[in-house]
Amino acid sequence: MIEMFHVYKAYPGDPPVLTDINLRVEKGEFLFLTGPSGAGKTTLLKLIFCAEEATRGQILVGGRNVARIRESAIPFLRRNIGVVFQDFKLLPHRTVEDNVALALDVLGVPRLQARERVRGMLKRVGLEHKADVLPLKLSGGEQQRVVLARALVNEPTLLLADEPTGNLDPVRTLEIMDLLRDVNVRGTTVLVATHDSTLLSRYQKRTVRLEAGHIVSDEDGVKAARRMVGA
Amino acid sequence: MIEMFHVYKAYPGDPPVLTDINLRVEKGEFLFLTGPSGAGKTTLLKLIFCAEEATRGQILVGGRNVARIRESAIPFLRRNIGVVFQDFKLLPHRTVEDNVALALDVLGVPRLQARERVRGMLKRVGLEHKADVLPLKLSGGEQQRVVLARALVNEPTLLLADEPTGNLDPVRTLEIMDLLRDVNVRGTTVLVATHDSTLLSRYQKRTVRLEAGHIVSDEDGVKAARRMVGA
Amino acid sequence: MSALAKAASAWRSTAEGVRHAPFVHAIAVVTLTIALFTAGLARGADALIQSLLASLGGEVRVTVYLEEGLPEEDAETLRRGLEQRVGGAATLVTPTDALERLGRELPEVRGLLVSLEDNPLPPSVELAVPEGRRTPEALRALAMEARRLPGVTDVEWGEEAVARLSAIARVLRLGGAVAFAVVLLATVTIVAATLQLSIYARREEIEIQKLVGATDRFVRVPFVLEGLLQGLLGGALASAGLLAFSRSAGPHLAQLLAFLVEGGVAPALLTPRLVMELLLGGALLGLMGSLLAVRRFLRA
Amino acid sequence: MSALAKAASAWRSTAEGVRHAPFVHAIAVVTLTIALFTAGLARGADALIQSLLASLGGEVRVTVYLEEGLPEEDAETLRRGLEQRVGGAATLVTPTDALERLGRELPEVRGLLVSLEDNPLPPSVELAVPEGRRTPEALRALAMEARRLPGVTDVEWGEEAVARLSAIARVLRLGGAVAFAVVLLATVTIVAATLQLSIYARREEIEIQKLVGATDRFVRVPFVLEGLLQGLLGGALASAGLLAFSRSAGPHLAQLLAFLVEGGVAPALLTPRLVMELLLGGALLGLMGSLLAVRRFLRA
Ligand SMILES: Nc1ncnc2c1ncn2[C@@H]1O[C@H](COP(=O)(O)OP(=O)(O)OP(=O)(O)O)[C@@H](O)[C@H]1O
Ligand SMILES: Nc1ncnc2c1ncn2[C@@H]1O[C@H](COP(=O)(O)OP(=O)(O)OP(=O)(O)O)[C@@H](O)[C@H]1O
Ligand SMILES: [Mg+2]
Ligand SMILES: [Mg+2]
Repeated sequence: MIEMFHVYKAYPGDPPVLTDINLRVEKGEFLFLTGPSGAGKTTLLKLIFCAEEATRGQILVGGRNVARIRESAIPFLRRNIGVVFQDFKLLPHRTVEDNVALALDVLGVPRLQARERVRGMLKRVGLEHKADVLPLKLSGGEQQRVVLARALVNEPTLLLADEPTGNLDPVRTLEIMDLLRDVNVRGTTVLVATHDSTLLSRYQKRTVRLEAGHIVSDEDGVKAARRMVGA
Repeated sequence: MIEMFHVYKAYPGDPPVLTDINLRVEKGEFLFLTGPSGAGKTTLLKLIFCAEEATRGQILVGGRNVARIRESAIPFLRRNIGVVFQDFKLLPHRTVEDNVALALDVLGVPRLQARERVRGMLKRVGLEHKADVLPLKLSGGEQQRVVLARALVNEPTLLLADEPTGNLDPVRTLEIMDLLRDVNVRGTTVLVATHDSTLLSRYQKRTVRLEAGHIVSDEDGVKAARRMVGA
Repeated sequence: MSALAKAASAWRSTAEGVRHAPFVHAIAVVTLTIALFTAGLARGADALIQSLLASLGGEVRVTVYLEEGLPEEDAETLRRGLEQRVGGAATLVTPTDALERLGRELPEVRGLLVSLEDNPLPPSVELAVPEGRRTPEALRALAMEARRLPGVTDVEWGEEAVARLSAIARVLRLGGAVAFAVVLLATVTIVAATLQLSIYARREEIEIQKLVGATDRFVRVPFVLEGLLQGLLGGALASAGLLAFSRSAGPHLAQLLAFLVEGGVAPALLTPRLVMELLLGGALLGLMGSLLAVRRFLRA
Repeated sequence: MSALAKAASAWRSTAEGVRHAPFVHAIAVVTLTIALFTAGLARGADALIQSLLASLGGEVRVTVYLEEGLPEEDAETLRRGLEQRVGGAATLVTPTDALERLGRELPEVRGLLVSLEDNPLPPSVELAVPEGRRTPEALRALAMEARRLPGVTDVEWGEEAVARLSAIARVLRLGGAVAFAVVLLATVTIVAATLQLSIYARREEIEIQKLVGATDRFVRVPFVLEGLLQGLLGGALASAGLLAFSRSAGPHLAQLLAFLVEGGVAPALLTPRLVMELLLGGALLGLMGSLLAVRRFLRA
């Protein structure tokens, strides 16, 4: 699903944020991306859905070379990728329902049909009663779940979730992680960037660890979990 | 430092978010505020620094009744309160240094003196090398630490921290919590809203638990920690 | 189905935009209204100036003096010839007519004139020159031509008066053109600026839409629709304003003008045509303005 | 020290604002420039109209006819009396002068006039009426008064011509006033709207400043400073624009006008006074606009 070959990313004037990243994620895989604050997790996800351009290297997403993608093709790439943004990126003046529906609007899904799917999705993240509320009026955790609903509502083949449980209590966190596992089981490739070590040890999935722009470890679930417990 | 008597908060047209809150926080105390997403933690903090008005009840902050405070007195109240906002609230077009300095600017601290204090504070949160960067160019965790620096730079008597470690890796989390404990030891009253149960069990401080707008428990550190481990 | 859904979505997005940020839209509409109102006034003033000039120009007269004692028949032939050449009315003034008129115009010499035995005045033909030929150059050419005709002794056409009138006309036309150009330029610039600013206030929205896979077109359409609506609304409001203005100031102005020029110039400030033009102009301005504005942000 | 620090901080905040969002500021400055430029043009046009009217008005003449055969001495006394009363030049025209002039004005009757033995024309006094008294009403009153003087037989003052001229003046003045009012209103509205929008685009910043304990004053000062600077810059640019305009169009206009009115009206489009007014007006507009705009957001 995703292949990265010798990818570098540097913002002009700064030292590189990502250095020689080589990564292969299979279709249907579930992968944790972890590492300290500022390691480059968000940047790596941004490269995948073309919010930033790699300085060097090749990135294939679904067989397509996104390092050399045309500007006009980007929207179509993004429609197959659901993204949970670390800073939410909700439209402040649209209701929760409209925010989630946006991902279907851009596909041209008729409103009635979209409405049904949106309501169903909101129910799965426990927010059906907040459908008509503006995001500004939601708690931090509620907003986070709206973003997740938006990312999942058009059943993407790839889900990039950046710290999707940072604002959630332990119970909600389990619910949301179960939801992600569900989605994964149904075939969606899932990448979760997180700091939460309890998640890593609980779910025992392949874990890629970034530090200062380098991949310092890439272990399967059991090994990673064992190391977490040991730490 | 803080006293709340029968405080209610309801947003017009919605069921109440906080119901009959009674809370007393002594000067110099360190208090965790916890509870599920949407319980009302952020709202409670907002009431304390007058970002929202209570629907009913009395709130004393530093002996001052903020339920009946004059509009023009609010800035002066806020200057003694440092706030870490859950959604950061950084000025996007000012550098990190300017963002932190803002809290001193409003006090009229001369720039040179402010600069020194700001640099010192940025060092304590591990961001001295990012002083001249715009917040948009920071990682989530870096932004969170900038907000903390801004909240602490003018040495407030009261610190309200809303999920201050939600975007931080375990190592950074410990660093930041140690910083908060330091500040507390030097006399600042600290309120931390968090979901992170490892924090609760590790720091063993008084813990107030909110659920659906009610205070459901208020335990000292040892008791709370014991319960966390049992759960 | 999908196209319909997209149209519905664009429409909803526009409506939501207006509903949730009425302030920004109100400002855009107000700006458009003022701009169009001013443009409409300028148009009206221009029309007024044109008709004023036309009516003043009616006073341009060319007098062709004929040989003394020319038979009436020959004079009439000459008159007809001149009428054809000029394309305006040509009136024969006999010596008797001329003397009478002089007496009327100069009462103080009247007594003196009637006592004359011999009428010293020659017959003449007076030409009313049609509008297009009232420039000093055309009149000079006409005079030269007429002077060469047999039976004609002299041609008088108030060279100075005509030159002066045409200078006034030029000043007014130039002034009108400058004013109109300034208004137009200001209109376009300010409307574009306002729309840019209103989109600038929503750049986050554009960014987010693009992040969830919206094409440029998807982002653009609601803004363009919005600009179009704002333009139409601005045109309608400007028309209403001009109507109110011409209702309140019109009669006063008409009275003054009726007194000023014989014919009575009707200051038709608000014609259906102008309303159409304002609506169209508004729509175009709104459309172009928002297209340009949104493009700026899509590129960034 | 603290006040100084605050001033420094306000200044820094203003500078940062301009540096990081040059776009918004550019639009505000452009709007102000256009508005002030238009206002300046309107002022110039008004001054032009005034001087045109004044020079046209110079042609208003009142002729006071005296008794035939009135001794020159008495006529001179009358002349002096009228001169004092009117406050303008009064010229005595003897019968000989009058006949000469008639001959000059009507060449076709000249031969006829010189052959007269007796001069049938009366002596008269011609009055040049000063500006303030050129209204039909004032002239009528003057005529009535003069008529009652001993030795005066009649007073003529081209009632119709004066009435017409004053009607023209009224139309032009009314038009000028309307145009100026429209421009002023549009200026104020659009500038206020632009500044509101530019502050609207920064409402988040205001919110954040207030959350960290900024007083309303602290929030307001940079915006007000900004408005002031924008206004001054707009005034300067408008002055430059007017200078360029008067440099390019001025000579052409002056030529036209010199031909139009004897005296030669200098169209002084850009006086130092106007520059001052534009700067002051810009500063005031920017100041008021941003004060009002920021107040709106502070209250919300
Ligand atoms: N637009 C940008 N311009 C310059 N530097 C940037 C930009 N975006 C990110 N960076 C820098 O790149 C580094 C990595 O950022 P990134 O957001 O990828 O970290 P992260 O691993 O997601 O951290 P966190 O866990 O705190 O979210 C940071 O040091 C950040 O300051
Ligand atoms: N401005 C508002 N208008 C209406 N409802 C609001 C508003 N702000 C918050 N709420 C509602 O109040 C409830 C409590 O919100 P609050 O932000 O206090 O929760 P929280 O405990 O901080 O949650 P989290 O842990 O997710 O941040 C939520 O259900 C939220 O939707
Ligand atoms: Mg990140
Ligand atoms: Mg919260």
